Amino acid sequence: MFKLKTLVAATAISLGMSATAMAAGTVTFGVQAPITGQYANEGQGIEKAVKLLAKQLNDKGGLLGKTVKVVSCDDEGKATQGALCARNLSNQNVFAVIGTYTSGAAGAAQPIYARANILQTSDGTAEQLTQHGYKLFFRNAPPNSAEAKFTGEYLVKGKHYKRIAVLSDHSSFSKGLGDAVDEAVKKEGGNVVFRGYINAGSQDYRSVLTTVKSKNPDVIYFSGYYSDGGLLRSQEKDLDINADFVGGDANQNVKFAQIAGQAATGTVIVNVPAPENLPYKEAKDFLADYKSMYGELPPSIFTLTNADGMRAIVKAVEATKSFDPNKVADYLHNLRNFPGITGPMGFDKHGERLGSAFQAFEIQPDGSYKTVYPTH
Amino acid sequence: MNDNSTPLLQLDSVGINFGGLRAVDDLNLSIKKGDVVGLIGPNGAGKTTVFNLITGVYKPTDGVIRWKGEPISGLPPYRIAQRRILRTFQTIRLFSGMSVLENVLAGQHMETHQTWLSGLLSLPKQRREEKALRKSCMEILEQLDLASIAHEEATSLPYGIQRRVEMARTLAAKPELLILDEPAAGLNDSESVELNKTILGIRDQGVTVILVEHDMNVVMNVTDHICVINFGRKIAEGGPEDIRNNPQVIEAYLGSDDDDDEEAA
Amino acid sequence: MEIFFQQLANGLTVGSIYALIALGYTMVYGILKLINFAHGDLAVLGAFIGLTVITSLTGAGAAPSHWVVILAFVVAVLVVAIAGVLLELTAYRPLRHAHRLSAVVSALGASMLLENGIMLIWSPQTLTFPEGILPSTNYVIGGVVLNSTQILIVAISFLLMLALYLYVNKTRFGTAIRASAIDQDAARLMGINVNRVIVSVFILGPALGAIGGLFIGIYYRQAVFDMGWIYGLNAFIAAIIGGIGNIPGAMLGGLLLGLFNSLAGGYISSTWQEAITFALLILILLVRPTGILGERVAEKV
Amino acid sequence: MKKLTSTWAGLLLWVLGLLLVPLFADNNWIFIMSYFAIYAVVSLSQDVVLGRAGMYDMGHAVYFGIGAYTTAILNTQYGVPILWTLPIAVVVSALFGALLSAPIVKLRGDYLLVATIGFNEIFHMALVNDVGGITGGPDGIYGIEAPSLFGHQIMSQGGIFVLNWILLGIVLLLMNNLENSRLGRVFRYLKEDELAATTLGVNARYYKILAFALGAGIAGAAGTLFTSLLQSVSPGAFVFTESVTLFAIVIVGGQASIPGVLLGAVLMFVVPQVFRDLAEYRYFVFGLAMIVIMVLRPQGILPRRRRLE
Repeated sequence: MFKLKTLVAATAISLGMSATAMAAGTVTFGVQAPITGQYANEGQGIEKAVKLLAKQLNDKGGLLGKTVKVVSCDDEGKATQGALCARNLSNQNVFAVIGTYTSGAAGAAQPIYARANILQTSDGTAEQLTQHGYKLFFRNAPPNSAEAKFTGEYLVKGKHYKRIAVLSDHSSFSKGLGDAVDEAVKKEGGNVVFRGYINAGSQDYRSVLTTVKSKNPDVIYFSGYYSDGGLLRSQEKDLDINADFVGGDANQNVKFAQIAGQAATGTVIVNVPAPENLPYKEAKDFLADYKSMYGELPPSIFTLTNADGMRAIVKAVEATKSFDPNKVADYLHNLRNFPGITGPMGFDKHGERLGSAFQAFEIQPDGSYKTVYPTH
Repeated sequence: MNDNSTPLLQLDSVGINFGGLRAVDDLNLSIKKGDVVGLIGPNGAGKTTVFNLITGVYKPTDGVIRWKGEPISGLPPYRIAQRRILRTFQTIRLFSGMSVLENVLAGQHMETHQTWLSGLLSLPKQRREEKALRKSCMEILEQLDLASIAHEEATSLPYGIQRRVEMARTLAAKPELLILDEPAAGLNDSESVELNKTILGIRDQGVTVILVEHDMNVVMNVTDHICVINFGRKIAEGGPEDIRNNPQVIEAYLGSDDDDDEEAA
Repeated sequence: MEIFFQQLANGLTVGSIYALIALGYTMVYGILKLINFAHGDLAVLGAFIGLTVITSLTGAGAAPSHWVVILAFVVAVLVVAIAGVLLELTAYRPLRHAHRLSAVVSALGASMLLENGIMLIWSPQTLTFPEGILPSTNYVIGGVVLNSTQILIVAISFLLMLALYLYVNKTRFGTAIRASAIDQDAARLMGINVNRVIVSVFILGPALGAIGGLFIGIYYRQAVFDMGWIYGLNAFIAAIIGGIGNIPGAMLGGLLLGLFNSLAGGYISSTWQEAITFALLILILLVRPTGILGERVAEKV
Repeated sequence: MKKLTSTWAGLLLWVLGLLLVPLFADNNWIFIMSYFAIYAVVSLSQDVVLGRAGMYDMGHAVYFGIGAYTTAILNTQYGVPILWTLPIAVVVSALFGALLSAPIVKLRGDYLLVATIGFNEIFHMALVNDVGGITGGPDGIYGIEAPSLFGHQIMSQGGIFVLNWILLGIVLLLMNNLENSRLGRVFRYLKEDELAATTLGVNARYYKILAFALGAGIAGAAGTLFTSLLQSVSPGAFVFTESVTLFAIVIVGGQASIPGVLLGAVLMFVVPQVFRDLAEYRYFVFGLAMIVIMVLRPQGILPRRRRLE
């Protein structure tokens, strides 16, 4: 009997729902982000940035006269949830999706958005995201390969480390970056004395760090996420390991220093510049607006790269005066030197972001970042 | 092949230890085809343990149990059941939540030939078999005068009837050796008399019976042969009359005040 | 060799925390034959309560004073013990005579409720503990680094376990606890108030669990709402290794598990560490289901 | 007579759902009903082991996952079309069900439960650690094709819905047949009284392993459809907490009760999809509901109605 009831309820609710989704005069942007879970901090940043941009657009009369509406879906940073979100957002007829943070969740969602003809922009840096030929996908942060090249140079040429330990987790992003750094270091003539893995989120890394210690490295490079990076750094100090600590881009989050505590000082992170170090006017304005709306600064640069992804799409809609995803994509593929929050930007024909320069910056005792490489 | 000289079931210096306790010790027992054998002894003497040893619920620590000359000790219970050695339990073990008919169907497990796949697919042959099974179960129930309650929930029936249902379930498995663990426990006098008839009827169909029973009325009236055990050892053996007059047996019953309840498993 | 002893030191710390939490599982299982799936979450609740006390009484960035730390432990223990008793009264006692699966699902529900309650009250994010709650100085002994936090955690855990052991084995009420674990009905006939014993177990177990949870927070300097099940599961494995229902067994099991974990992580694989633990668990269940020290109570079939 | 009507009523509802949902519901609802069909099948397969054969299996997500990964790997690595992978997924999952359960079916009650939790954890670790380089690590495998039938790709959500609903129909039929066969009866005998069953000639070990294999095989089929619905798999969908949810569905809904198990699946998997906005409260509410339901109705919401034949 219950099945019948469910069916009746289902039909009734669905009729109601489709009516609202089809409301005229609105354009819907989807946010797919890890709003809960391990990377919640990043996901909430992305959602806030999109809502801020939407509000700014609506205050100015909307996008091509349509009210901008934002719907969010929490993918918890997990691939399967990402695919579920993609189904969910596609079914709500979104025009474009901003996010998500993890490469796995972005990759799982890609084919579903592609089929539904929905624009997608993500900061996921795993190489393969732009290699499937999805025309409507735009990566708003630089890929692993570029970062690894810079990191290899920094570790070997910049710092002259002799014994390098490389740690990753098993996610496609982290493993890909770790492997690429491993390779880049060797290409630069450096010496990788240890290559190992951790289980993201497992809290106790003392076993692996004790093994690392026995290899006597002068630097530990970690290609995973901030929540593990901060702990690794703090436990490294507890074990009296004197190696420097260099983290990949996903360690750039305000939480890193909180988790690592005093041990954070002196840690170096490789990424595009942190929000507060951005010299551009767009950045200063956006940060001010963000702060006045939410009373805090964005958790990391990826809040801003995603905001840039959305701004680029908005720019393309305005320029083409069209909500046709293909027209918008064509425009974006030829976009050059668009004044982004994170610097002048554009996209190549694969949807790869153009124009972003890496830096290595050191965490200061007050938690701020000081650029240490390149030195000029 | 199986002439009268080979006993149907033979226990050869069988013993079992539980931790430090010697529950059955050096037990020799030989059962002829067609007999009704009584196993008696005071509470805690190890009678049910003997049944558990024969039916494979326990493995003997020493000695051998032979069925038609072939050793069966140490086999799992279902392999022993496949030799048509079947039992009832002192504490009735009917399947709860199932009807009398479904309980008796369980007894026909070994008579059923359908494969699991044919059952899942509900093939015509399987459906025919299911029908036939129900028919033969009903016949057994009729014999034991249980047909009228075939569709009642078995475990909610009165105690005496539950005993009969368990007996029916065991008979449905076509026993050659039927082991009854206190079949008269909890029965009233008229039910007891009825039980005597049933047991003799079963024997007349060529089934060998061993029973543990405290009701001497039942024991003396139906058994051909009695074995008395105490503290896990055989203390006497013989026909009902011999046992009745055996001083050692009387001593054992009077001397032991131990009411250690035996568990079926 | 230094590396080996370093891994031992690491393992001992985690192991003593597992042991503290395992005691709660083993005491409840001993009497109720119920896996209290919510126990790990009760421990985590302790960590969050302790953190809240510390942060609300101490300025940001400053190290909390001794008194604040002691108060944090006291409040955490009290609140979690009350939560444990409430759990017993509302979720378990009404199911005392129901089918055991009903109680298992009720326990799973309680775990979900607690875990998500913590998330709703505090945050879905990982919360960071301030530094300096327990003194943190590194001592290097023969190449092995021992941190004073580790030493304190191990020492306090040992003292608490010793106290519990003495309480259960040397006092009248402790005897009642042991008697109820062996046979509830017999205990009742002997005039023991079994319900009171059960409530006391739901005070003692969660209280120790809260301390274990707070230790986790202090040691790793973070707490996240859903970490209860993994620590809970590990503690439960510890209880099984020692022989579920057996109090000294849980202590031994915790320590052994911590050491095993650490050595497996160091010498076999850091990423397969947990899988190896579970493989060990299954092996123990198959070979010696009663655990190393044996089960005091026969399983009711 | 009564038995006949309830079977027909179930069939009627199933046909109605199959025909009406794609006609009247919007895409979101079609998706939710497709999703429901998959989890209903997994829940029914959990019920085979837990509710029917009475074994405390709290690692059932393993078999669901093995089916899903079998399909994902065969499709992405070897280009096997999705629907062709279905029988392979069933067989592989069933084999794993038999192999993993063989050593542990002798364990009783809670010990079996703990061992199956252990299997679930090891399975999850294996997926995360990208065992053999084929599981894709924490991100899993994506870029899986849509299923195709007679060379025609089933792209539309309506098509996938029909496919999933057909599997659900088949499984419901199998469950109905199970009730009326020796296999189903033996499961109940083992659940009610294993000793009595073995002394009647039932090879308990064989049938217990068979129960695991059957449950695992059905879960494997659901895994294939899960992969084709989401076109991706990742370890997060097959963690221990998923097994807990499946376990709870059977006990909360009602053991060995088809309506009960289906209702449980609706509560645990459909309701959260509908109330996505309240997502953060959902497990809190579930936890509370699990306690309250168990205290008020320890037999489950829709317990098996005693059909005594």
